[in-house]
Amino acid sequence: MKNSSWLIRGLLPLFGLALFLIVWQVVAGFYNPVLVPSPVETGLALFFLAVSGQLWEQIHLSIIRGLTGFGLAVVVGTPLGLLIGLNTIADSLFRPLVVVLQVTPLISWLLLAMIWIGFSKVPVFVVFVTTMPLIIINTIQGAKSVDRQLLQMAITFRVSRRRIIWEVYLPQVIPYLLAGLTAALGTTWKAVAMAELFSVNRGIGAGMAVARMNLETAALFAWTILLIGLGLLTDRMLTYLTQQKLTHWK
Amino acid sequence: MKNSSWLIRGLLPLFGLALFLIVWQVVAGFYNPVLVPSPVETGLALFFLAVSGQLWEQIHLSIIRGLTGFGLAVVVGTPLGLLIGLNTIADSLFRPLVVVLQVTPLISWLLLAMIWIGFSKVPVFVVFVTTMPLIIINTIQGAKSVDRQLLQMAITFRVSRRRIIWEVYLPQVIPYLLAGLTAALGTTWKAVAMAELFSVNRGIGAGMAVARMNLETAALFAWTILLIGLGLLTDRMLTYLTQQKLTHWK
Amino acid sequence: MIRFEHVYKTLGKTKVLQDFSFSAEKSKIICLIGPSGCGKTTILQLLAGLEQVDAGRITGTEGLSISYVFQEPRLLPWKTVADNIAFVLREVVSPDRQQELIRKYLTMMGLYDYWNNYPKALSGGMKQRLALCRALAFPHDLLLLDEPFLSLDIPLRLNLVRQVAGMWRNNPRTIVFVTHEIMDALLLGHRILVLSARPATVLDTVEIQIPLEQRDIGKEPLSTYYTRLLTWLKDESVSKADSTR
Amino acid sequence: MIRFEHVYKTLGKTKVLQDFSFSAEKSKIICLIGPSGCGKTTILQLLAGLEQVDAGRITGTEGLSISYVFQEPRLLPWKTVADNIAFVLREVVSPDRQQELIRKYLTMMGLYDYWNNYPKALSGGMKQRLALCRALAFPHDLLLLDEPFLSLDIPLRLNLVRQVAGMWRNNPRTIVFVTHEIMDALLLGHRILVLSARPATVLDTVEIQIPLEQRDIGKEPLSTYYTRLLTWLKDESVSKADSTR
Amino acid sequence: GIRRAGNEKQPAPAETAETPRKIVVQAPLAPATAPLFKIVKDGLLQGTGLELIIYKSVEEATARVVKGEADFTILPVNVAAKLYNRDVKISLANVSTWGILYLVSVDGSVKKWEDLKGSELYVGARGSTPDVLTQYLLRRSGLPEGSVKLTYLGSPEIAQLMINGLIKNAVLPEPLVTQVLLKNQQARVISDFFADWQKLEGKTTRLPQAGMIVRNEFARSYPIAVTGFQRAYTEAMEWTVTNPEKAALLVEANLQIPAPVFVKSLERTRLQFATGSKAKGDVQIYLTRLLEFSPDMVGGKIPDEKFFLVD
Ligand SMILES: Nc1ncnc2c1ncn2[C@@H]1O[C@H](COP(=O)(O)OP(=O)(O)OP(=O)(O)O)[C@@H](O)[C@H]1O
Ligand SMILES: Nc1ncnc2c1ncn2[C@@H]1O[C@H](COP(=O)(O)OP(=O)(O)OP(=O)(O)O)[C@@H](O)[C@H]1O
Ligand SMILES: [Mg+2]
Ligand SMILES: [Mg+2]
Repeated sequence: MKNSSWLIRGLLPLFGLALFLIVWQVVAGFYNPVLVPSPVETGLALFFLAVSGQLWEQIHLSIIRGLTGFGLAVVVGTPLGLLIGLNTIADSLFRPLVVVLQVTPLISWLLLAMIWIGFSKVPVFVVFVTTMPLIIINTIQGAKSVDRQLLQMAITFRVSRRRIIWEVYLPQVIPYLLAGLTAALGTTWKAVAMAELFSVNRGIGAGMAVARMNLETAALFAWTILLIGLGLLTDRMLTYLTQQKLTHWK
Repeated sequence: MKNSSWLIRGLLPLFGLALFLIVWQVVAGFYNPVLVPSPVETGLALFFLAVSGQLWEQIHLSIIRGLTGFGLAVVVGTPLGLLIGLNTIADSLFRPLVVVLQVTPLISWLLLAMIWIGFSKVPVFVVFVTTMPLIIINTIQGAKSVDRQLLQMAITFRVSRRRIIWEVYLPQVIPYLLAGLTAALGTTWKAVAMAELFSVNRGIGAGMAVARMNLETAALFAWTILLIGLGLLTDRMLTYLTQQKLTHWK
Repeated sequence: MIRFEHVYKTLGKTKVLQDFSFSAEKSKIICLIGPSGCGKTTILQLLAGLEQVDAGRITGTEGLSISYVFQEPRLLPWKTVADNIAFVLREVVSPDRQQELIRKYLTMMGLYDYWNNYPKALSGGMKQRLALCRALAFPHDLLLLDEPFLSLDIPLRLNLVRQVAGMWRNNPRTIVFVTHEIMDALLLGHRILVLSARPATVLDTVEIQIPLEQRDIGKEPLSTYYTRLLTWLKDESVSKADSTR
Repeated sequence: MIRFEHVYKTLGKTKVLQDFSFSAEKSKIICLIGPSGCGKTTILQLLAGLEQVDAGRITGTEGLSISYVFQEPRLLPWKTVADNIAFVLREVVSPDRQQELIRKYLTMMGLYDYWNNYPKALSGGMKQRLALCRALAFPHDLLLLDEPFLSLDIPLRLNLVRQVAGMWRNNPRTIVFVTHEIMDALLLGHRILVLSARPATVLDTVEIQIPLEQRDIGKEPLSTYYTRLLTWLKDESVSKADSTR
Repeated sequence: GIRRAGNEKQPAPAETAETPRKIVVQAPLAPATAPLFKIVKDGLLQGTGLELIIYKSVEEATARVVKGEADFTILPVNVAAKLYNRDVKISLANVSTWGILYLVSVDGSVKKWEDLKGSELYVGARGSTPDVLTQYLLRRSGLPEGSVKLTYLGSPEIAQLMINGLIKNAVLPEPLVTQVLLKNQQARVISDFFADWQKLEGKTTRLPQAGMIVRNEFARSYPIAVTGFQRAYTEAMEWTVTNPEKAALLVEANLQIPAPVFVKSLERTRLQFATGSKAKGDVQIYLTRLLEFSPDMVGGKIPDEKFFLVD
């Protein structure tokens, strides 16, 4: 049993990857590399980025920015989501705010962000603003799905409101929060790249902007693959962490 | 009781709105309208857009595009999420796909979308590609949180796999799905605007692109407000629908 | 003295209590016996303040520290056996005393070996016992017990009944005790209320003057009470069988 | 004939069954009595195929249609009372027959008036009865009952015991029945297994030859069986009290 | 008629006739597009339809070019060279835009490039023509890399910040320069890239910034149509330059650029038609400079003779 599950978890994705690369290579054959570079060309572009030293510098910056924005969103979004989920008044007051955060497009944010916080922090701001609603919405839904019987129990035994939130609400909100975090972390890298593309000189997004300008589609693909790698990496880490720490009692 | 809750639900948001408008007006006073137009100027811009007839035509298009992409994402994402949540093999195969969808930035998609599906469908595609991961991730988490005791019961009584999915899994996945749908619907309007801004000549996003080129910040804000209105409207509708239909047994 | 005065309570569309009155003397054990679905749990929820009356009033519960064994175990699945008890003790008892109480009650219930287990690893009866531990360990003025000995084997149940009686003798407080076991009611109750089917009315009030430690089920005079209660319940059974057919 | 042959089962780190064997005759009612946490529920889960043995084997359950009253009600909260029963009948019974069965069993359990209610509006005992309805309505060759009469008043319980006995007489099938009530075991069991504390072993096997319809608890010879069982359980209680102190 | 981008393009039917049924032209939201509206309005291409696609991003335009879905496309000259060097079968049909970039400042003390030393300069997208030309001019003005801090941002955002006085120095294209000058009284044009270019490269050279490319296959199949189109474009461009007010109305209707802004901006937008071969000299100098500066800007090498469409 354990053996075969290892095989499945290990080999299947590899097989999927191989299939994908073959299809890609075939498709690329039909187009000019300006439109669709082949996997080989993309690989070469990636290699050149790496040897030129650009790669590490840019990725490094983007990671810091992404994680800062994401971290802020978690720190602000989780309590806010709980508050909205628990309190009707907070719901009325903040719910529209969440929608505003979610719906306002980058262009409109850019203007305001530039005034308020200066350019260099725009990527952090954009990540914050795009990921926070995902966390808030999931936390709200989690808080609303809390078992009333357990709440009644805690109230009867006069457990303090603070501890009820930490020890009764939070553990039940966690699966929802996890969904929110997974979604938010995925979005983070995209948002960083987007914001960098618009506003700053360095980072993965800036690299993409240059590649795009020069019609170096292979480099653009290389950066995209880096982003995807980053996304997969953080997704795995999140999964690993949560399985270890958060849901061991299930 | 009922009276006061009505007051809270009705008046508080209005009060919040009023406060917001006042702050906005004051802030706008410090800046040139090209940077921060006042609420009044924005209102006027909105009015002109409305009388010029542009408004309805563009909004109409954006709504159709948004809802098409969102609808597709729901139809494809929900079963896919369930599948991944229920099946380890599907998890290994499709999980990376979800991350890819989530992490790949608009620029990279645009390139591919323009080749594969033609320009006019780019916004629908972009909405599909940005909202589907949100729905999938939430559905996965929902499927993983299903009560094992109820499953055992259904299996013992030899209920068919199809009915177990519909009648045991789905009702438990619904709160998670709702969080996913809420997040996705919010993101929909932003994604539509973004994609239109980059790729097509009509729709809200195209209106924003023109406003940006011409430095008509008031018009840009007006379009943003329309987007926010659209977001609030659909959010309310979703909340209403689900409270009526989906969670009446709680 | 706790009193229900002309209490009305509707849950959803079900009229559960209609003009319902009774009183429970301070520091005595009162037992509620009645058919399934008659409103016993509802009475406890009202006493605990978890539901509000529609009309009438409840007096004598103000400011009381309440401990409650719910009809379901209501354990926190993400906390270990010991932490489920510590959860309710944290704010009312010093850390040392917490450990002491947890040790004492887990031992009493035969759960000491499961200190670090999570509730999912407990059997049905063990969960029930843990819920009982939690309620007994929590310092209280009023104890609400909703079928606390469910899923327990007879000797264990009798043992626990004896333990509760002992605790009451050491430190008498008001206990409201819902059960379907006549034996448990006879062994623990100072006053036994026999309730009718919904809407609940008090069919009979049995006062038992014998001290708890002298009660013996096989012998007079307890066996006369037994017969009296059984008659009521048999009657009920007739009327019930009618209504359900 | 259902057989457990030298079955070993560990749950988590708890060795629940160690070299455990017993057999249940076809179309007879077998009762399991034993201390809380000894492994009764685990035995039923193994019979239902919801858990797999670690070693040893279980024979005689292949291809049987199994009906199960779990220790918890396990109702679907998003389905009404009637739909909770229809849920298990949908694929095995025609729509007309479904309605008929639902009507029959809800009436038997006194739940007919709650046809369209959701489970949250039921009391503890009513949920238990609904779970029993569902299991009885489902056509089965093997019926597993894990304390099915929990939270029910005595007359209702006796009534239901009689109903189950009647159903068995009309259509005999194998029933494995876990209970803590000696009375229920005596009224329903053809064979009663007395289990020891964990790891479970069979302490005593009581075969009762009296036909179900002739059993009367007050009278000989049933009362001799009562005494025999009680002795075992009392012994158990001693050993138990030792181990928990 | 004018076709909006976003409508599906049917593959052009293989035509054997001398003239195609219609010509597909791609153009950006920019001044060089104005003459095309005139062509459409007056039906200057007798007998042949003109389908005009307004594109929003260079990717969009290049995607169509590579897929062969547009016959003519207005593009920056260096992008045309990049496409050519990447084996896309196109030629440069004409050059129409000669310098629309300006150094603008609200800082009274800035009078020439050298005065920027030590200050911050805002430039549109990194790696684009404005960026590279700016760096070239800075270098030639004796300002080595690092002596002026370059910050990149979208051109419209730069304009907005400048109008509000939040930034001091910027490189902007028309018509944004006009917008800034209209809305911020302090803003002045410090330097005209075209003039600077002539100063550095010789009085007779010009700065070729945008032109039109043609699909080679189209040019081979319909030489007469190409000539006809070039002539019509020339006429329409001359009309635009001499009748800015009338052209502005067309632009306002089609591109939603306000008419007064367009009229004003045309003063600083050098619209002048030159066929590909006539512009060859200027283009080669321009591309050579770009190549020296950043090979990626032109696709790695100077395009050969065949890049220029023969008249
Ligand atoms: N998931 C699990 N993980 C670890 N141990 C378990 C698990 N489930 C049950 N156990 C242990 O197995 C033993 C037997 O459990 P089981 O539920 O079969 O008891 P039982 O005889 O049904 O008891 P009761 O009468 O209290 O319901 C118990 O000691 C319990 O602690
Ligand atoms: N949330 C609810 N909504 C509607 N009706 C309810 C609700 N909760 C309980 N009821 C109804 O109220 C009545 C009394 O319920 P209660 O739980 O008090 O009964 P009980 O005496 O505790 O029964 P049992 O012995 O079976 O636990 C029942 O008929 C039940 O159907
Ligand atoms: Mg109850
Ligand atoms: Mg059990």
